[in-house]
Amino acid sequence: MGYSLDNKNFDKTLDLTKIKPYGDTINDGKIQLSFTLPIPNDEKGEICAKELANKMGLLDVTVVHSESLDKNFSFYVVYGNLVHTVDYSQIHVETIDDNKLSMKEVEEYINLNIGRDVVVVGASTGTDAHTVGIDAIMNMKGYAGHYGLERYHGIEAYNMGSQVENEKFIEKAIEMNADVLLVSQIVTQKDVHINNLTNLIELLEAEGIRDKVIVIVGGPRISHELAKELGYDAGFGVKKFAEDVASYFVQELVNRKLVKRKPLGSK
Amino acid sequence: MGYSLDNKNFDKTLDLTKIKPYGDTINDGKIQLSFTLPIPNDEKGEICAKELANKMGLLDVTVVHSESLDKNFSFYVVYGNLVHTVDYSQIHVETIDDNKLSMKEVEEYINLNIGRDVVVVGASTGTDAHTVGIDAIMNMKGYAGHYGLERYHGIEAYNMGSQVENEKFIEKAIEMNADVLLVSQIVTQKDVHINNLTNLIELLEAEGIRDKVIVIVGGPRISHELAKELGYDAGFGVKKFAEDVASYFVQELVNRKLVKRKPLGSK
Amino acid sequence: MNKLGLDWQLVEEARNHAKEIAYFTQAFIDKHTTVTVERAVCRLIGIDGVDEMGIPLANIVVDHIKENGNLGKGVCYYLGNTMIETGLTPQKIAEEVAFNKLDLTKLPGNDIFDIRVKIEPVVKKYLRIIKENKLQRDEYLKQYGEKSGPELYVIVATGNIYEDVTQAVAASKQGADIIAVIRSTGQSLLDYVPYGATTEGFGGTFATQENFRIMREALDEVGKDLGKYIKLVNYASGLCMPEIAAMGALERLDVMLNDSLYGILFRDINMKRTFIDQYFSRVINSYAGIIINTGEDNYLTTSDAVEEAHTVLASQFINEQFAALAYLPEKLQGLGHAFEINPEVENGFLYEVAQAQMAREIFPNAPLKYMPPTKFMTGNIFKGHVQNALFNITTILTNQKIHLLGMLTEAIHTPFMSDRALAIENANYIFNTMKDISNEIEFKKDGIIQNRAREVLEKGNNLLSEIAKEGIFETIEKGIFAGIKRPQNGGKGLENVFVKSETYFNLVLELMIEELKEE
Amino acid sequence: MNKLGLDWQLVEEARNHAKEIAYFTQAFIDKHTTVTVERAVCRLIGIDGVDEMGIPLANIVVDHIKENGNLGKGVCYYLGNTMIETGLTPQKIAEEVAFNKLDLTKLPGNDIFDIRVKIEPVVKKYLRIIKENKLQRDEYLKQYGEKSGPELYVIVATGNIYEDVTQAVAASKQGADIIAVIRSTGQSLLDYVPYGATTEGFGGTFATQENFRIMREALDEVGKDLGKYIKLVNYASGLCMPEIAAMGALERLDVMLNDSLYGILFRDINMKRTFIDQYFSRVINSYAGIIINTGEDNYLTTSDAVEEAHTVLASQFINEQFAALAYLPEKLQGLGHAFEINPEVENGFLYEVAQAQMAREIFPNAPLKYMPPTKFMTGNIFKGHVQNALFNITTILTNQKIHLLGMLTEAIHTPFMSDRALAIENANYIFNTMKDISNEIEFKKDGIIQNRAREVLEKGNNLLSEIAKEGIFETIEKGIFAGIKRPQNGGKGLENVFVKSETYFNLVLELMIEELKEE
Ligand code: B12
Ligand code: B12
Ligand SMILES: Cc1ncc(COP(=O)(O)O)c(C=O)c1O
Ligand SMILES: Cc1ncc(COP(=O)(O)O)c(C=O)c1O
Repeated sequence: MGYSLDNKNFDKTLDLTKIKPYGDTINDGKIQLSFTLPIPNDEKGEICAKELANKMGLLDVTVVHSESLDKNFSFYVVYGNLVHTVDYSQIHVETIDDNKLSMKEVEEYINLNIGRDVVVVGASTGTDAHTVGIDAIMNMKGYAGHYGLERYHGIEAYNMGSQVENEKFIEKAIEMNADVLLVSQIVTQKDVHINNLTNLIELLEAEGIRDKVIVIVGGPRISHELAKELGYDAGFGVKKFAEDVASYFVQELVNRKLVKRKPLGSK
Repeated sequence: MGYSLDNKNFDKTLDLTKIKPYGDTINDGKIQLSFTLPIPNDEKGEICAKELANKMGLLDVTVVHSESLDKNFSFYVVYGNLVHTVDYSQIHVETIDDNKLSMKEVEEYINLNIGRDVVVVGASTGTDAHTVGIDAIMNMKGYAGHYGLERYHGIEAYNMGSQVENEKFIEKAIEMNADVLLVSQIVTQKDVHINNLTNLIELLEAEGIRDKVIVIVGGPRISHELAKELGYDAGFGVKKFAEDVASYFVQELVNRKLVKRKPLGSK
Repeated sequence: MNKLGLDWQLVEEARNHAKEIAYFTQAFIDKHTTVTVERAVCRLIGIDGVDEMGIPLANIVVDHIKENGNLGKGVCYYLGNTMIETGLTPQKIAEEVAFNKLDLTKLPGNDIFDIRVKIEPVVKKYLRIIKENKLQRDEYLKQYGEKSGPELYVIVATGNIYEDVTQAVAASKQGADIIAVIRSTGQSLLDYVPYGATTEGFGGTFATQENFRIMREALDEVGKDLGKYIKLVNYASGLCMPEIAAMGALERLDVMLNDSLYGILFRDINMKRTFIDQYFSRVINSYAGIIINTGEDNYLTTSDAVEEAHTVLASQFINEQFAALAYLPEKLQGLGHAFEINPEVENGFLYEVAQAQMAREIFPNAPLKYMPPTKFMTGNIFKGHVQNALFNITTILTNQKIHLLGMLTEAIHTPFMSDRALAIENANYIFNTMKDISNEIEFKKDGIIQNRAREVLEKGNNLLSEIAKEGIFETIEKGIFAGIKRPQNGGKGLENVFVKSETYFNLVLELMIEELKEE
Repeated sequence: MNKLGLDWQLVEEARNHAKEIAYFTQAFIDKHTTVTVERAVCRLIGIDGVDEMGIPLANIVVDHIKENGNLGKGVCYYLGNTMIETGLTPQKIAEEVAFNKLDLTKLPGNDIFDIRVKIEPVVKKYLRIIKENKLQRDEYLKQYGEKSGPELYVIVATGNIYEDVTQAVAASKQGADIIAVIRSTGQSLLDYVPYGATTEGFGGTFATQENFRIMREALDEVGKDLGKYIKLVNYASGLCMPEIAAMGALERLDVMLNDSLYGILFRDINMKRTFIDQYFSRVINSYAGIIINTGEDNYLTTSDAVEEAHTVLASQFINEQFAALAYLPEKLQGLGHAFEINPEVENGFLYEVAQAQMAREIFPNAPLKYMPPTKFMTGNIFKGHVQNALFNITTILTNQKIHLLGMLTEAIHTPFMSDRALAIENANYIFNTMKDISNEIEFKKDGIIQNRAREVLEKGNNLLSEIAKEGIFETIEKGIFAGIKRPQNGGKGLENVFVKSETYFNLVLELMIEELKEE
């Protein structure tokens, strides 16, 4: 703790097996933190903040700002140099962006490789009442200059709106013989989304149709990683639009040989 | 890594031996980070960011923002829950604010307990050209509504200005038979201040006068802790004004029985 | 105030269209009552508490009448009559009903005049409590003084009323003027009001009378330390508008989110049901001196804020007239609007200023509720803090009143304690460094700002004229607001609307209106 | 432009006082030369490199003449004469001197006419290089187009030129228009210019010709990818003003911090010395088409920005006249000012706007350099980002040109790569969302803004009238700028000032002025 007078020369060459944060020099490890502590704003508080930062693996910690939020709450802004590193070469991501197509290309792909309309059913499920996200993906109008699925030739898109119960959602999927299910989850407080998303997969499995459809979840706090963990085929977060998800599911339908499967209703 | 479905109920009572960051619930451990990595801004980058956060002891990490700074540099804003705790009850701070006096009280204290003028020599030393800080402490006018030492009855303050070499500084101190030395250090890049501050103490020791004067350092990146480590009597950071440092040194002069010591020049 | 060179005749015209729309709707309202209207009456004559299943006694009494009698007569009739017959207090009566020991609908009927005489003292007792709350508020405001500039409004949303108190107290000390306790997701669709202190909610805390009391007490206390009256906000919105208004009146809330258009569009509540509910709830708010906040801001979180700005204006005009019909004076009409233009729109800030200034000039006496950027907030908290700064600037430049602070973490989580502190600091910095800016700055004649305001006013007026022609029910069916279509007979709660009988009796409403008319 | 209702006669008056001050000083300047003036001449006739001790050959030659001859005759005289006598090139001559093989002062003296004939082709060769740089810049600007709004200026300050390149390239891609390489602490007090590529500096990177070249090359390259000319800035400031100007001219820099008042006040450089240096450096800048940036902003980092705003204005007027005397056209006069009012001052933002607009109106053709908040930036990076946002707003509202981006971490460290990116994002957001605001907004007649501008103008004019009376040397002695007192014969570098002999010969200056007069 405190100030070390040791030589602080560090190796300034980039080593991808030991990636560190960067301020203005490779491997300087610079990082910014902010947090509140449930203690008064005084020197003791600052030392506490520093010690926490040390425990996180920061050296040469400076508490650049501290502020009282209430008698027993204080806020800190902290800078320091991180000792931890990550081995970049060992990180493998299953990306879903590998083969991204434009709207035109998706339409052509369907025409060439699927030869029929792809049926997509979407909803903001559970208690979630946020529709702007799923609308952005599905509605004709689209979002931020990206047309929604309803406008795609070769895609039949049905948007059920918000607060759709999982049971109703599956009913509709069966009724429409959906190829793709799109679930939007925006509210993540107290992990409501985790419970709701898990429940959907369980219900799909119970119906015996989990493997017959492509099930995709999206939302600002959703990552592909999380989606996979929860049993979904893919997950889409912020700055993803209709063409991203469409590129994925049209190709996946072909890869998974789901183009000619039996209707969902049939046992 | 990733999302854990384990029960995340945590004990919501405040335990001062295990202080954690606070978002909106005691012990939720919420913390915000931002940093740059020397890698491209893509999903792999995000996972890297997450992994680093995990190494720092964060759970349920979310990368809420990522941005490309250049082809091979990317910036991340991250939130997560910290596992580390600090034992607040074990933190002991030597505070310098224990007995803070107002300007009036300092004057009275000198009058009553010292009975002569206290001589203070100050400077922004080394290559440091920042004078606003030392001026704030010393000049008549003061800063932010706090009068400077020059205005105090019973204090004879001499401000040498900026870029004062340590040797010159000591010369002046001896010449004026200073009781207190005030050093300002604003530039901290590449630890110039550390070297410069250490050098001053060495020179004072070489002169054999280290124990005869109170040596104080100040500046926005200076903490009392750091000052002590470097061999100073006290350190003052931001939001400290003339009365803070004066309260300290007048009392310290008495406590250290320096009121009647021999002149600095005398061997 | 006339910085925009607005066409005042057009404003007049628009207002007249809105008046027509509101009058037409009021005629429908006056013929109906609902379960929550009657439950609100129950609450305002002292029926409190829940049965062992947690069902509120107000619900038990109203459901009992609904099933066995004719709710169209009004609970006042049944309760007054039962009081005469049994000599019991309303609370006692409700308890007997809960234990299935009493059937209100099977008792001999007394003369309505006798009923009125019997029940009047009880009603008056509760009206007096409300009145005293109002006086107490006035007293505080006189003692501490009222804030002249914008009032800083922050939310707490932990789900736990005690954590909420911690947050609210801290926020007050940081400089907040108004604290809103966000309601748990889903409460608006409950056709009853939960009971007691609660500690488990999603994205918010249940609105219960006890929670109101706990928070009011905490705010009064911290207010005393600060020498300042901290206002408290909750939601008289959803399926229980008048009941929550009643609870708020009894516990001295100061502001109530209250807008049936919001319920229709964003919660799919049946329009007939909620217009009726809204009317009584606004009368109660007015009687209690509670400012209402309307929900036009929400349109812009769903639709585009440049294209749909005129729907906000049209809705504000309608809400103004609905409020007037419920005797709610202008100074209690916190009409809503929002700063929601995409930050990437060229000159977007000028449009925001135009729209905000327009609202200010057209509703000069309303304590406008101005909502911060939310939809275009992202995980980039640094940029977000600047977006909020521009919002703060718009408020001080155009004299908005109820200023909801934007949070830098809006796109991430419900506010942390520090998020709120940073937001307050942001606003206070700007309000001070730009204190007199609204008085300093003029807009170029026929410039972008003036033209934008004119355009919105024109489109708003056209829309109102269309609604006046077609009728509000039909317009909503067509999806004119926020692009959301709602069928007249769809949505939640229609089954609980009842036609008033000719002898419908609601002494609470009557007495309130009597007094309000005098003012 | 007249949004402030300024008294133009007063502006005229102030300008005349400044003219008087500058003329008076110029008379002194014209009689003197300095070591760095002569070294700049050396550099502009091709003397480059260092000896084995790292001492620049230009220094060796000038020191040699200083010690053994009369520097008041000018190095042109000695070098031309030696060229005739030895037939060597200036570079070769310098090398001989370095090896102690040649004494320029001991050679027989030739006729000045012959010397001129001998040296003219060499001087012209270097002037042509500069000219070509200027044409190349114009060419780029024509090809890529010039930016119309404010130009985003960021600094890099790693101390290592190669790291600086990494930072600068990234910043360019993020949207920066201008890159300044901050100089190492202390360089301004060196009476020589370091040599070669450098990788160790404190708080900045040494200004060397090789570093200039490396950065220029990198920026040209990234500029090609971006289809945009990235401007490069360094400091022709301190004890080597004309030399660094010469280096910048040779390496196509675009902007040079250049202000002897800054050196006097903030680096304690002797005033006589630096006024002389400044003159030649400005002639060189003008010849090279390089914009100068003056340092008035610094006054406000030391003194109070409300109380001392008029000293900034007075100094701008003086700098304008000094520039004019050095043939520097208005379009190259990047006069400095700053956004440095304490964020806690009530209506502080209105004062900032007043001061910025005033500068804009009084110097309508100058590419004003507007500095961000620095002194009142704190470790609260969130608030700091908002302070910077208000600064950005002031720029777009008052049409500033060279816009130095404020960093949210100003109070903490020299900028990280991400700090710069956030700053650029902040500015671009505001410049776009408020694009046409300066054309939209008018200021109330006799309001706070107009009154503030008038007050500053009046005080500025009074100060100038006083200086004109007392003389600039005396005024600085009294501590009128930034409260800093500097004695006429104190400070650094006076010992290296020399009175020109009657035959003083400086062909570089002569030829430059000749051409500049024609323009
Ligand atoms: C607009 C809004 C509302 C509107 C919703 C109107 C409507 N018709 O949707 C209203 C006002 C009704 C509302 C209400 C509430 N909201 Co809200 N709301 C927002 C807000 C401001 C914007 C959301 C939005 O529309 N973003 C724009 C869209 C386009 O982005 P997106 O949803 O991320 O979608 C993109 C991607 O994620 C992706 N995507 C999304 N879904 C899907 C699905 C698939 C299959 C795919 C492929 C992709 C995909 O594609 C889209 C385009 O790129 C956010 C804050 C914010 N800035 O994010 C809060 C926010 C989401 N709301 C929040 C909350 C808590 C609520 C409330 C509970 C109370 C409250 N605090 O306001 C209520 C209850 C709602 C309920 N029961 O669910 C919280 C959620 C916190 C959390 N993480 O859990 C947020 C973050 C605000 C906050 N900080 O408190 N809200
Ligand atoms: C003003 C200023 C300048 C002015 C200085 C004018 C002058 N006469 O002082 C000028 C423009 C000349 C300047 C130049 C440089 N500066 Co400068 N400057 C600042 C700035 C904006 C404000 C400093 C200030 O005056 N603060 C106000 C005073 C009152 O606060 P303070 O110094 O912290 O003092 C208070 C306390 O710390 C304490 N205190 C201070 N000293 C002492 C001493 C004692 C004994 C006690 C008891 C208390 C005490 O009391 C004071 C009152 O509370 C800061 C950024 C910032 N906002 O902090 C950068 C900053 C300090 N400068 C910096 C740098 C790098 C430089 C330069 C090298 C180049 C550059 N980037 O501009 C040059 C070189 C200067 C040199 N050789 O030292 C960096 C330092 C980075 C670092 N941590 O090392 C900063 C942080 C800016 C940045 N982000 O790059 N600078
Ligand atoms: C008028 C109005 N009522 C209610 C709410 C909150 O709704 P709920 O509690 O139904 O989520 C809002 C939210 O913005 C509103 O504007
Ligand atoms: C005109 C001028 N010159 C030079 C500098 C930088 O000075 P130095 O390199 O001497 O630190 C500044 C800094 O702001 C300046 O304004």
